[in-house]
Amino acid sequence: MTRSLILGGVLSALVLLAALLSFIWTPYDHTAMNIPAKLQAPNAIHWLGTDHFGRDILSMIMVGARTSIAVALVAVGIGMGLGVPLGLAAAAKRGSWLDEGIMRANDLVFAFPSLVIAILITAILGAGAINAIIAIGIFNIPVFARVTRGAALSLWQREFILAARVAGKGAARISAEHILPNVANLLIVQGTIQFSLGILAEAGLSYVGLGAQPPLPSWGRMLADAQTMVSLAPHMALVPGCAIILTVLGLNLMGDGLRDWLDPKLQGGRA
Amino acid sequence: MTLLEITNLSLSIGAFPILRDVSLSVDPGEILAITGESGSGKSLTALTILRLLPNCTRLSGHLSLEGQDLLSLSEEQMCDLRGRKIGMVFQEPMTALNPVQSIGDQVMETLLLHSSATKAEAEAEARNLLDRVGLPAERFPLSRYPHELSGGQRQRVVIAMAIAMRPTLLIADEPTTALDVTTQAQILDLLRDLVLDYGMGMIIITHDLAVVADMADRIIVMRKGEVVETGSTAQLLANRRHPYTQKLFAASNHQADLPTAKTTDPQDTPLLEVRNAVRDYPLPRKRLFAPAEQMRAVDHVSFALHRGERLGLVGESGCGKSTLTRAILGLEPLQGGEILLDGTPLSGKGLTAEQRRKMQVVFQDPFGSFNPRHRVARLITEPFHGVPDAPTGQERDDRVAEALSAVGLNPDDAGRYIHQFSGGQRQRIAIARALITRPELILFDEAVSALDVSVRAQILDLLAELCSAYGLSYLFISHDLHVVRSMTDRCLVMQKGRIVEHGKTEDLFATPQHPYTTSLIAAAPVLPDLATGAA
Amino acid sequence: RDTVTVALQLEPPHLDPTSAAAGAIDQVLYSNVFEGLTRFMGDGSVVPGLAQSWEISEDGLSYTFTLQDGVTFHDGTTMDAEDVKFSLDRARAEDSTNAQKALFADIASVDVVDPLTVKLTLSQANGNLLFNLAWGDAVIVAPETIDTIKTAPVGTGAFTFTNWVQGDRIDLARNPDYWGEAPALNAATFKFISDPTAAFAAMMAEDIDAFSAFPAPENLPQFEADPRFQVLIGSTEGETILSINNKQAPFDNPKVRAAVAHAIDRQAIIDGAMFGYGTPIGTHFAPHNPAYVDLTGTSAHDPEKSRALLAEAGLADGFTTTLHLPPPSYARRGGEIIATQLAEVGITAEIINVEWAQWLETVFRGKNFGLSIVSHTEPMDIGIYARPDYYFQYDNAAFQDLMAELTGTTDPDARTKMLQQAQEIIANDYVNGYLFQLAALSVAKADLQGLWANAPTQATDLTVVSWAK
Amino acid sequence: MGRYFAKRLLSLIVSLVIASWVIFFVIEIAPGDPASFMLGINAQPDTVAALRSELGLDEGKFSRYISWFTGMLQGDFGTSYTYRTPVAQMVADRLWVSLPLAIYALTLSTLIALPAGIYAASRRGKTGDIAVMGATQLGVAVPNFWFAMMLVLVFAINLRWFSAGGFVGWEAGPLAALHSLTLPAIALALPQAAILARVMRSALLDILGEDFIRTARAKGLSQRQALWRHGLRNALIPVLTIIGLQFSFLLAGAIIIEQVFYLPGLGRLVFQAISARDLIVVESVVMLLVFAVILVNFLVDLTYALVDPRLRGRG
Ligand SMILES: Nc1ncnc2c1ncn2[C@@H]1O[C@H](COP(=O)(O)OP(=O)(O)OP(=O)(O)O)[C@@H](O)[C@H]1O
Ligand SMILES: Nc1ncnc2c1ncn2[C@@H]1O[C@H](COP(=O)(O)OP(=O)(O)OP(=O)(O)O)[C@@H](O)[C@H]1O
Ligand SMILES: [Mg+2]
Ligand SMILES: [Mg+2]
Repeated sequence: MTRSLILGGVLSALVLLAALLSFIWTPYDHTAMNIPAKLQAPNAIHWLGTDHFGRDILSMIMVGARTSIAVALVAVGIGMGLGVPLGLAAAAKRGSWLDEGIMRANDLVFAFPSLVIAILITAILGAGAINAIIAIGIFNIPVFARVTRGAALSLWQREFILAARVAGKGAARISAEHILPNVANLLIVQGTIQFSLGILAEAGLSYVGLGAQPPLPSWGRMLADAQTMVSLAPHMALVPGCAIILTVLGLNLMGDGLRDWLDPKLQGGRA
Repeated sequence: MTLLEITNLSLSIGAFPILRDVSLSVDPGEILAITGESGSGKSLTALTILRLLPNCTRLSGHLSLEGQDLLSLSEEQMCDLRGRKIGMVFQEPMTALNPVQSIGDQVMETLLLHSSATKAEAEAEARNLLDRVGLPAERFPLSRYPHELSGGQRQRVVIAMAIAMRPTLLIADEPTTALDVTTQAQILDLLRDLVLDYGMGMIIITHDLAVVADMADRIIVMRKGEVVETGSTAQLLANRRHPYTQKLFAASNHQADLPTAKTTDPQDTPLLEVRNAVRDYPLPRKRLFAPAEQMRAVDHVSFALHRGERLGLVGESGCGKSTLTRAILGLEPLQGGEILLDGTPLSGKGLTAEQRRKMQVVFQDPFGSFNPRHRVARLITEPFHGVPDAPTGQERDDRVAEALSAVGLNPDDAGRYIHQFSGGQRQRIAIARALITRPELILFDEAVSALDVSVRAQILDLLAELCSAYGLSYLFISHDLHVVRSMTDRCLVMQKGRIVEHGKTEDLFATPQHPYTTSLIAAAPVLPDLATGAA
Repeated sequence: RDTVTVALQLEPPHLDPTSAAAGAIDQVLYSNVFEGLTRFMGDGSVVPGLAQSWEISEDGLSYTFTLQDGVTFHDGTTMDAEDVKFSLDRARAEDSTNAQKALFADIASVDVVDPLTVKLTLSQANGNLLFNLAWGDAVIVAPETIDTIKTAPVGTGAFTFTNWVQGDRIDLARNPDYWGEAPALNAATFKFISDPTAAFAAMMAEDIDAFSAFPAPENLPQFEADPRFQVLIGSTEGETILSINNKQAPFDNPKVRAAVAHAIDRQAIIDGAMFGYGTPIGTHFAPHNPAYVDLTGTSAHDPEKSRALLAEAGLADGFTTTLHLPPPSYARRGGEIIATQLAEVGITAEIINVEWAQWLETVFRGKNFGLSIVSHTEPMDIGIYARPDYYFQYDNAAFQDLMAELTGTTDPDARTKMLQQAQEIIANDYVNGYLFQLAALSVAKADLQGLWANAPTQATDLTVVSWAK
Repeated sequence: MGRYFAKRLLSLIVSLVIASWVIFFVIEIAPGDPASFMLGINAQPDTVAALRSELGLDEGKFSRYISWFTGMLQGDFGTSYTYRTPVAQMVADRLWVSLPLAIYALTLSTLIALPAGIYAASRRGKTGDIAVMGATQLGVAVPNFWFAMMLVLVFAINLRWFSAGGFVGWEAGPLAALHSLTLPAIALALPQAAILARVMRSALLDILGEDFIRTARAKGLSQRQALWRHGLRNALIPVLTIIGLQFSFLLAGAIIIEQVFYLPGLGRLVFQAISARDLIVVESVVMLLVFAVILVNFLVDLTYALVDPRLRGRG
């Protein structure tokens, strides 16, 4: 276990815990407005202060963690769910039109400016968490397809694949039985990274008003709400900002740590 | 005066002792060979001399070059020494050169670094050096890049770099292991000539005793970080005092006790018959709409293998041996000809389950041929896939146990993972996997090439045992003539995709007909007959 | 100093106030570059503009305008009756793309009497005509330059258009040949800053001298506390309402609409969404208008009553509807508050944030909504309640008759009476939830004088703006 | 080389054609109508219809696609619905902000990242490495818009070293122009620099483990010399790839930053155009951005060949 894995794991676990806890308990109802008590700095009653509607920021952060995690998780799920099979197929049929087609389509998706497309998607489908998921998920597909294909291609060169082919196993079966388990580590690592990018992307989309819609709290929207009030109530920007930073930091550290931990090549290479 | 003097050198990396009390010396003009099995500390001894060790090493003992204490030198002084006084040639020519720099620049770099030569002078000298190592100007201008050279040619560039400053000591760590026999012979000749020409001292590290015997003035045998025996070549070859040395030489010269082949009736349907097989690979198009050109990897190959027969296939790297194997296994389509297994032709869509049951394969790489995520039981039962009457449950377990026992492993090993086994054990598992369907024919594609001599000897013995126990027929593919000679009844010689010669193994080795076969046999280093000197 | 940089939130799409919804265009050009026959003053009164004076016939069907003498367009050509006729005919033509074509609906013909006299004949008397002609959509344009008006506007105003860096700013310069009183400023720049945070930062960093219609009311106390700045608080013509789809069940039941109205706590919305800026309204009428009646009591905050009304309407368990919110923060923030307030009486309002284009498509044109929040910024627009096809689909024959009668009435007292009656009808019918009158909030350097505090129309009149010594 | 080039060119063209399809038809299904948007809520239906026909919106989708696409081939991107100016000119104007900003940010990020990455790699596992890597982890985690907010708060509002946003224009002189782009460039560059530094470091470390580095050391090069002479150029390929990606991202992805600093850049143009349903502008700009990305990738691929002789020989 590396230091970064532990630190990252602890940070991520804290965020996850806060999100889970919010299902059964938050200090206050995160939607309850109390306009006379608005913009309070952190104090004994509201540990992280209140927002411009007098809502309890701690409660909103906790429920917001749920939103961030859910959006990013499902988006990564979409990316993996579609990208990994595509990558496996491309690698299995290396050099074929299928491979070529998948890779070119990947390049094409990469070529589209992601934020512009996200904005377009929400212009077409309307703003909302689901559409944010779609927008983020779409751009996760080529990432996973590419990573999977790259790793799978080198695995296909290995002799144990040859052995499986000698046993008469087809490409699909080999991909499922031999390739997938051996790229799993890589996918887990990439998954954590995409997960953290998803959280950033959700925050960005919500910040421009295209992510989760009220009353569902979202860190990005909290930042958007806070933006005109930075000099008035800095905690409104600092608290969600730090929540995002710590979560992303935690996930990235965990991803790095996992990579070192899971990759035998680097094992022992640490001073 | 001795050139290099090492006394009581000990080295540990982290908590692990690697070298223990190693002492050796090299005189000018002398070739010292260090030999021993994999992991015995040969390379680290060489790296210690250059002081290019990994981090966290602890070093003790005495190390001096031309009377100068190397261990007391600062890193800067060592940098000055490396390349100027000590040249080094590493094993892997494919990766030892910077891929983005021309060979000329890389050779010149040593010169520019250690002398006050101008660029033009360095260029001229680099040219000389390349000429000297056998890379003439007309075919190998300085502007060539490493990827444009073959492995042997790259190794020559590395050698040119190492001798650029006429170092007093040249260290060559397995300089030819990655090369073909014929290329190996050329490189070894080159090194020997250089030592003679320049009066350098040389340390050559190799696990190939035949090379050792051929090259060295003196030999050091290492085991587990210790020097077990040292002496002049003639003396050491004759005496072999230490039991380990004896074992090593015995293993190198190992003759498996192959049961005599059943005489086969040539009128029988051959177990495997290859008729005019052709395999083309499309080359990348030269121009966008130019027709794709073909690379013919297997060129009208025909042969037959009868029941009970052990057929060898030798040839240089890249001549098409593996391609042919894959075609026989139905993994690659043929562009011409056909392959019959027990009289029935293989269809284009791969083998039927019955054909697969009859024919199994063992690959070269003991580390790459198993899925690291599966347990041994699952790994070795993989050939049962799609076999209609594959055993299940208890019967399957029994078959696993039987196969493991047959290759000398414990049936309990079925529950372990592959990383828990050594290379030799892995190759046993690979053989167990091939045996589990009780096949009639096994293909061995370089099945022992990656193994240490002593392990190799064990595996060869195992094969011989299996031959007598099961009456195996196999196709044994290797570039190692010595092994093919001891393991087969009949032999094919392949060059550039064609079978250039075939015949009874003994006849073929004794009286080669084709010039290619002759050159192959000539290039292969052989251990001198040791029988006389055996104590 | 004789230059000023004024920031605005919205950049005009192009510079022809007579062929687009003109808000952003008027903000830059109204009275500065373009002028009409009449014009609004900062207090909302309508005074002579290019028309020096006018005469109205007894029956109210013909208006004869005498134009100012010696007026030239910025390209040097003179402005005369022909130009007026051209401008008005263009605006009311069959294929006109004037966004407020309805303003000219009652004009039957425009005739040139002599170069400085023009006569408008109406098809029916219209007491609003002078007011209508003061709109930015009715300014006088030069026929010679009409083809390039969208990028290089040529008007008669005190400033000439000099440069437009799209996405960034528009520059104006003093018109040396202005017919009226010369402005104090030599040049002016309008900068477009849509992001409220950026607006605050730009003002604080003194990158700009003034911000007209400052988008973030929460920052105003900071400007007020800062001696470098002054905050101008006035009124606009923007009635901010919770519009209700009167044709959609259950809102077709007046009791349900009343329940919605009583569920709303206006003060909380004004405090929460507008940080206290805004005047509560109880009907669709600007409080600063003399004819305004305070009807806030009709829809006072009373959740008990609201729940009772819902029960009476057979919706004791509440119901679910949609709340479409366009981008402005009054709508987005107000919507969040209203959704919680409605939730208290059992109405679940699902918030759907939309862009303006979507809002126009789904809410305004498609009438596919339950509730929405929008500020109706057109002056004197109570007439929209007489249009049954208008998006909130209020269809009341009595109200429609009243409006028709109002249009034909010119007597001020009679008009006031009718307007008050109209206000009461819609308030009592709970057509929409009436929230507050949008405040005009501007921030400027402390020594900048003459900016309009109120916004009777969307304009930034620079003709009287100057720096204090 | 020629074949490599031709093949890449062909796939580039195919990509562009497909992209134009996707863009056009995706954008066309967005609900909303530029004409009604322009005319606002008091407009009468006949006015909207008149404007629609004036804008050419009443033609069929397909014929509009054809005229848009053929127009583009001739360098004519059409005329904006709302602005009524040629799209090409609008884009050109915006590029004068976006392009310098992207280049500025990229330069900053490269100047920060490469030395940081090299430093960290050369001090692998030591305090310097850990510090740099910690900083980059933080840099990756900070949302750039949040960072931008903080920059404005500190440097524009409190310290007043920079203006809070806006672009003075190149006519104000290159120094003044760059000065006004500095905060946005920093906001964009730092997160990118963090990523780039990490890539630089790991690429270098990968290379430093290669056999040829050991060969170089055996020649007598010091660790540092080996890193500079043999490590850097080999590590450049992954670094170039990331730089290429970042450049494309900076060109289009600066929307939020352009918003925070109210810069008249390309991103904001698209943003405004989408909300005004100025479809032709959206289509053309997105197309242009896609083209830019594909072109940048193409150029990056060509530079690979400059860096790596192994790629030159192909075909
Ligand atoms: N960087 C390292 N860190 C830790 N242990 C190492 C390192 N390099 C080598 N060793 C260990 O030191 C021992 C000797 O290694 P060395 O490379 O000298 O063997 P060798 O005799 O050259 O073997 P081979 O013939 O396989 O090259 C081995 O057990 C090896 O595992
Ligand atoms: N998939 C492929 N595509 C194109 N060419 C190939 C492919 N596989 C092998 N070749 C070429 O076919 C020739 C024969 O290769 P093959 O692997 O059969 O050689 P080999 O005799 O087994 O060599 P080695 O002893 O190194 O294993 C070589 O020149 C090789 O480069
Ligand atoms: Mg070694
Ligand atoms: Mg082979």
